[in-house]
Amino acid sequence: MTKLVEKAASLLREGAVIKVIGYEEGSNKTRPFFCEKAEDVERLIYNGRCTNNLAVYLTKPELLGSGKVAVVATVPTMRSIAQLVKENQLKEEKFLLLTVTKEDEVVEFSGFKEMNDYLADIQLVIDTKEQELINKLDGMNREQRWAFWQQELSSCFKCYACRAACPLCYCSRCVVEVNAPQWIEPWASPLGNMEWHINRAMHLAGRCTGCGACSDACPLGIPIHLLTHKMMEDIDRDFGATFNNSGNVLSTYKVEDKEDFIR
Amino acid sequence: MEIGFYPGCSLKGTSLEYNESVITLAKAFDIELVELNDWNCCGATAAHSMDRELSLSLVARILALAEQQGFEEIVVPCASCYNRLSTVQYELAQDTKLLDKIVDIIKMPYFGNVKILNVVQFIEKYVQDNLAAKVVHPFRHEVACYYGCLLVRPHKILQFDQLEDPQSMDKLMTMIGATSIDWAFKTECCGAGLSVSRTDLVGRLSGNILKDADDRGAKALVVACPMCHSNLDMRRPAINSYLNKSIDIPILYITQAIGLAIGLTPKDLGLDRHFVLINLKD
Amino acid sequence: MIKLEVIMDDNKIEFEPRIVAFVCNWCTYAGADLTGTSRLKYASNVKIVRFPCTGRIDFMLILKAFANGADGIIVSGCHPNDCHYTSGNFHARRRWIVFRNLLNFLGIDIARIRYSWVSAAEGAKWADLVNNTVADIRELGPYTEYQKVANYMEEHHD
Amino acid sequence: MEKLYINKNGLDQWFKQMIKGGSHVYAPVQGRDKVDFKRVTELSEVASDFVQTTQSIKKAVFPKAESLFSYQKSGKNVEVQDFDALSVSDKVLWKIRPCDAAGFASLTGIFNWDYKDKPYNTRLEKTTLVSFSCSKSDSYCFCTSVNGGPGSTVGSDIQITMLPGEGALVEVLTSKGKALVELSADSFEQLSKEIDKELYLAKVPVHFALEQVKEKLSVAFDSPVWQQQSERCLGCGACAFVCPTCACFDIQEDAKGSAGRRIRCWDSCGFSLFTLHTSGHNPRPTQSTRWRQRILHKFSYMPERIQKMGCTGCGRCSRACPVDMNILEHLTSIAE
Amino acid sequence: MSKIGVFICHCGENISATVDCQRVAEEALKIEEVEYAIDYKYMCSDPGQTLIKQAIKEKGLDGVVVAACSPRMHEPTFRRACSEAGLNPYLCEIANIREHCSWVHEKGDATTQKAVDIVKSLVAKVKYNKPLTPIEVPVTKKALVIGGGIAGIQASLDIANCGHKVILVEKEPSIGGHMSQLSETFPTLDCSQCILTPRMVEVAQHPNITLYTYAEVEHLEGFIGNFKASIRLKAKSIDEKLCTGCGLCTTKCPNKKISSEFNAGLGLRTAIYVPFPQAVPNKPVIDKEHCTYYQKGKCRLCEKTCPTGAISFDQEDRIITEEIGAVVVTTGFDVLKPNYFPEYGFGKYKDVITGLQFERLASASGPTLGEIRRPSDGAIPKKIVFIACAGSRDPAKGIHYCSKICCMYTAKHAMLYQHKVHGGESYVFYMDIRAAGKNYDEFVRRAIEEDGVNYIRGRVARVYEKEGKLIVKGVDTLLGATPVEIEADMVVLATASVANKGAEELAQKLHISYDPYKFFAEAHPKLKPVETNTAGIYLAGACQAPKDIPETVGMASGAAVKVAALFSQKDLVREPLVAVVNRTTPPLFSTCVGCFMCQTACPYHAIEAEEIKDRNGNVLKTVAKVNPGLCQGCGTCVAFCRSKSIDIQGYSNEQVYAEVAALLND
Repeated sequence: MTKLVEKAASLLREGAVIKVIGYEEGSNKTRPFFCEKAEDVERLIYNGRCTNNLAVYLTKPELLGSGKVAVVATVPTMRSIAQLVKENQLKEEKFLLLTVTKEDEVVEFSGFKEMNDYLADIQLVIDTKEQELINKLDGMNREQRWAFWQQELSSCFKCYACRAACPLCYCSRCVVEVNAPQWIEPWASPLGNMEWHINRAMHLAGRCTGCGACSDACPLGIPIHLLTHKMMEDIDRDFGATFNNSGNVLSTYKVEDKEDFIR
Repeated sequence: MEIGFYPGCSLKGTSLEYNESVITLAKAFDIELVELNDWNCCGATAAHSMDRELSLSLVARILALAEQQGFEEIVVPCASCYNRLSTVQYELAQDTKLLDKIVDIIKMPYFGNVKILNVVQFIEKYVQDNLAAKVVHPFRHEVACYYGCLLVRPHKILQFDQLEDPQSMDKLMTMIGATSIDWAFKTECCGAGLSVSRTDLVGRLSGNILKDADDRGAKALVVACPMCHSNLDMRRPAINSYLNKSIDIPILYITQAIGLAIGLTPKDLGLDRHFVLINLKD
Repeated sequence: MIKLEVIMDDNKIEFEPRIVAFVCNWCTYAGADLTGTSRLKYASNVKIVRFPCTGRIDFMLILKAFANGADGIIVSGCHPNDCHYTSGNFHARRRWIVFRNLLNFLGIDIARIRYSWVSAAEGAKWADLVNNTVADIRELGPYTEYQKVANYMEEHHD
Repeated sequence: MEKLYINKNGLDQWFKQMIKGGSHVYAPVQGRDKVDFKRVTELSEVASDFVQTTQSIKKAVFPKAESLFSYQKSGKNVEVQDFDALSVSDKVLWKIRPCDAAGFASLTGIFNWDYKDKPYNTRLEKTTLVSFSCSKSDSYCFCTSVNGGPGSTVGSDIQITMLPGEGALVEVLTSKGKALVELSADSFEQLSKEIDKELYLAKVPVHFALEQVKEKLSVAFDSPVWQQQSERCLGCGACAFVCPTCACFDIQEDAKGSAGRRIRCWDSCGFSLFTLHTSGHNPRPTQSTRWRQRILHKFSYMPERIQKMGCTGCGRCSRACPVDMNILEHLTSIAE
Repeated sequence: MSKIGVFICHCGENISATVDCQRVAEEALKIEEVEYAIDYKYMCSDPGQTLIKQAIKEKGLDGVVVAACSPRMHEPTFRRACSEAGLNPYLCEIANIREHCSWVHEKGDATTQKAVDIVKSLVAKVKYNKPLTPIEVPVTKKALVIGGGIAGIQASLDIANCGHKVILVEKEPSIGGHMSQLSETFPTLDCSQCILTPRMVEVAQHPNITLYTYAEVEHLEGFIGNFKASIRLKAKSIDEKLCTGCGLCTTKCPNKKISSEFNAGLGLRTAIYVPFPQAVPNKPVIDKEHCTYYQKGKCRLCEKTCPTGAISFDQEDRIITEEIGAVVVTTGFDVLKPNYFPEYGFGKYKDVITGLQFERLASASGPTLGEIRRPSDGAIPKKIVFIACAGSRDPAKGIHYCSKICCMYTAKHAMLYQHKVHGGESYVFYMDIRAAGKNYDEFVRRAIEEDGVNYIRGRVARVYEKEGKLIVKGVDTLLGATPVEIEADMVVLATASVANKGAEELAQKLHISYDPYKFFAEAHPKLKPVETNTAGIYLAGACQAPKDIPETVGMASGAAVKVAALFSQKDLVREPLVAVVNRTTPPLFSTCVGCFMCQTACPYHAIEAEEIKDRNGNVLKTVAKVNPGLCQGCGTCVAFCRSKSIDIQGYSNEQVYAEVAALLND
């Protein structure tokens, strides 16, 4: 019986929370698990294979029900939570945040503040394969980049798994569903697909926490996370604003922002 | 730990004792000052008034060397060198065209990211914290801290201490038990540039400095610049003849004063190399 | 869509770029008015859309302009610190910095989007801006690359 | 039905003839990390070792987006151009799985239920389905639980079963299939002896009794099971879009100036907007109600209305799901 | 299906010379939903406008596009015409085919085609125009003036004299501000108090002015015309109704050694005190920090001596709230702190003083009753040095600006010194003499030529004491940079004017912006010098930048007029071109998800949070809401909104989208 299971069991038994959102073993992979009954706690697991970003569920009231909810948060999940807090999307009293250390110790956070402190000393590492791909693209000339992305994006069939899996895509009405005017072609087409992914990236500018849930979710394996991750790089470079110190790069400005391209 | 070290010509010549005292002091605090390999003159005295490109290139090369040899910081005890290095680094940072030109001249990569520390900054950063603990012979004397012109000016570039009424040395002196007097000539010119050509002027300028210190009861002058030191120390005859009285206030490098306080021997600190004898009675 | 073919089929006749200008009401629009009152002549390829402020200009409008067949785009407003609304142009500027990087990463030709500050007093600058942009875009040729994508329908290509 | 034998060279020749014949051939191709249908011109491009493609090939007859008609305005009068049947090309869908072929049968049911859909039927007519029986399967496969099987020929025009060595058994099932074989008749040989194809098929266990599931579902509308199963569902359309039988679509206008067209494009009952009314009311307000719709539609409504199963057990939805909504697992639990 | 009318103006020859207006009309008529199109020589003329009005009536138009000159010229004209014909004025758009077309292109098809395209795009836009009605915001006709210096006094009086109520808040026990500390004023040398005190009294007695001294603004909320201010009335420990201001208490107070703010630290006061004889109100307050009773719990001497029993130690701070319609900020300035001048020995040497302190020395009501005596030993300085630009225009001190008044008051000081100390020697070290102003330069000349003040152009490097003298080491740059050394008895620093201590905090309370020096920022450097970015809040005096008295008074009257203008109509009427956050049917209520990015972006603090509640008052969701009173319609928020939940009237997403599409498609 792992420490996590013990913790969850006590929380549920004492009624400290009404459910624990965590992970369970699935078919050939782990998956999110909403544990509501003490007798199910044994199913809770936590290991390196737990990759789903659970923060995505925290903005869905109908799932949370009324009462406190415990969340078993991975580092990416916590980063997303931090950002959601910045955007006034989460009520502190609603959640009990847990995480599990390498030593399988359960850490319980008194609140968002404490979670942020915990996060502060954890570096965001962009995995090397992805970095290579970004560098490769940077190395290409414009036409090649265009060809690459047309190739990739035209296969998109707009299932919006990327949107559904992203904790920061919590709008109750997404821009693609706005039809007066019809900003983005709602059907799958090279243009519509590209416009959608550009919007996705722009809307995540300075907000994306780099969890990669979008591309993990993409059934067609399109490397869409490159867009947001490249953008994170650029924003860091241009405004020194990482997800940690700035939620909304686009709604703030500095008088000295570079304008070498404006003539 | 190791830090880069740029002595400059003075410390290899007229001010050997400064060189010695800086290095011994650093050692006393387990810091290895590693002299830049293949360093060249910073072009302090004349170059920058004669040939801009030359003066920029000389320094650019020094900084490029430091980068090449993997130093993030270099200690530059000579106020004049410190001033030149900082100024050039600043100017190259302002003007990319100029930078390209200079890089093209020195034929070395240059990033301009080496941090340049004068001796006081060095002490504040690496010595200060453990200083109090190490003091064995508190330096119980009235001292006048003399900063001269190159250590704090131009403020825009150096961003070090208060332009008109610097305090950093005074603070350090009080830490080792000295009383630093309030006086008026802290940042007056000692006539460094004329050290050789117009000893009479040096006599006057340095004379006024010493006199005010003396009038206000200073028992020693503390400096952080080889030029100031040699003027105030070596040119004492000229000074005395100008004041037509003989003032025997000794001139110590800040590193020497601190060194004495933490119990380093006068020999290690090169005190024997001074013209004006140092016989401070406790 | 039809027009596009024409342009593509005979590149021999000089190609007339279609350019849209997104301008703010207080500086650039007024500047363009001044160009008029000073009777300065410039190319007629550029058509102006008026906004209260550059801060109002949605990045999607730029994509929409391309999708609808623009070969080039001008975005122009008040000089920094002159914004009628104090900071709209600063917000816009930051948005463009981010947006340009993204477009460039996607291989979209950002050379076709010209940003400029034109004040209400810079009638001449407006004329130059238009003429230079038209010249540059003429150099680059029609933006067929993008318009092909815009008019693509899978079923016809399967 | 005719059974023939074909050897490697024969296969090559035949394939060449298809291409020569001008048909667009679609077959599984190994991509960066997924196998998916692409248009091919060489047999060598076709992926050999895989269980299942990521997407089904339903887009051949039911494109992601297609124009139903287009119009051109001049001044104030309008000229409408109906769906252009001629623009549709002949297609061969090569190396689809029996479960895919079965999927076409379901789609046909849907697109001809009360109204005969012209674009769909036109495309289907021009498409020949060449299925390959399955020599291997994975834990997501459950065709045998939904009246299918690794060697089922339902929906196929031709089925090919690879034999040990280089040769293959070719079952020609329809006249369309016959026509395709005719393209290169001499590439085929008559069978020397009867071949028991079962020997070469994957063994796909039966996980649940379909009848039991149907029976349970008929009374499960208000069951809490939907809520339990769908809690983690993110409400994306991945499952629907990879599914060989999902046929939900949306109608959109594509108007640019004086020209325009009406477009039919894929949609999914899993999207919250799918049933949203203008009034703001949504008859399927939660993911659980949408999940219920998905299951009931496939296993109750379709069988009832068009006597076709809405699921062929290909397991694609489970493989594609970002949060591992495993349909097999869910159905099994319902059956119990 | 709308019915749009297009009216093409020839503008005499101005348009028709290069654009074929008739063809434009023909082409326009081909556009879908264009019901009527016609060209005419002068659309803006009466017959032209009549043409439009008739068409609106007869054809029942629901949209109008006038293709003519720039909207910046005649948009109002044509919109008025439309409304006179019963069409909502905001359903009229202007196609600019003159400035943007006929005037800038040669005659030809291309030019005409461009005109057509412009018309098309505006037709496309006008289809989506919505009828709008101007926003009317009710206005509370009461002004709040913060700061009782000359600026605040002037503003209050002007507003009050327009017949509006004014609340004047002053944090000190008396109004008067810095001006009351001054001795004489340049360039006329008339006594500051003589011209100020009458106005102070006027304020106190004005029926329209409520004066709160010893009070500070605690909090301000609301928007133009509808602010609510909470004001802290600090406990004076005096019952003002009973107090007659006889001043007995102050004579009895044992605690007499408190340095007097009014005398800039040169004089002393008691713990219960009236800042200065002419104070308004002329009633004492108890300074709790220095009062023996408050500190030690014993004494109460004042209480015993007070003939009317007006002392009440148990008084506590009160917070009152006032509803007001406009705010004038007149919090003034401060002088640079001593620690800025180590080289001048300020703080170290008693006889190095600031200009303000010199004012007190020179003032008849000052600690020396107007005699120039030096603080250290009360001796009369025989030699005095004035150092101008002490801090000002000195990047090393982080102050790049010119404090503007120092040149003048330094000249004044030198002059006063010469008048008061006969045979005294005065020196002024200066960088430049900035004496732009009526009779200003003459004044300086007088100081130099008639009163024989020695002006030395150069900076002072250091001041140090030696044998009882202040050695001033400087340089005379006009004599070839020769070093100058003066043995002075007293040194006066013309210290830079800086923003008031609390400036930043106050700005944040009021939601107004400020510059890097914490001076409050005007809305536009040239055209809106007294407005702030927050509608309804105005500035006057040195809180915006260093100023002299005439300028301050002028600015105060300016601000007062802005307030009076605002108060002069029944309601505040504003263009309805503002942003709006959408509202939809339940259960969504609005597509806004309340991320409030728009709030950070809005330069006008016009975006508020609105809680949507059910019948039982439970909060269902919190969404953004635009305050039309504050919104200026820049639309920056619109471009940010990810869910497109916020849109701006007059430039709505649908409008601009249609415009762009129409420009490019045929």
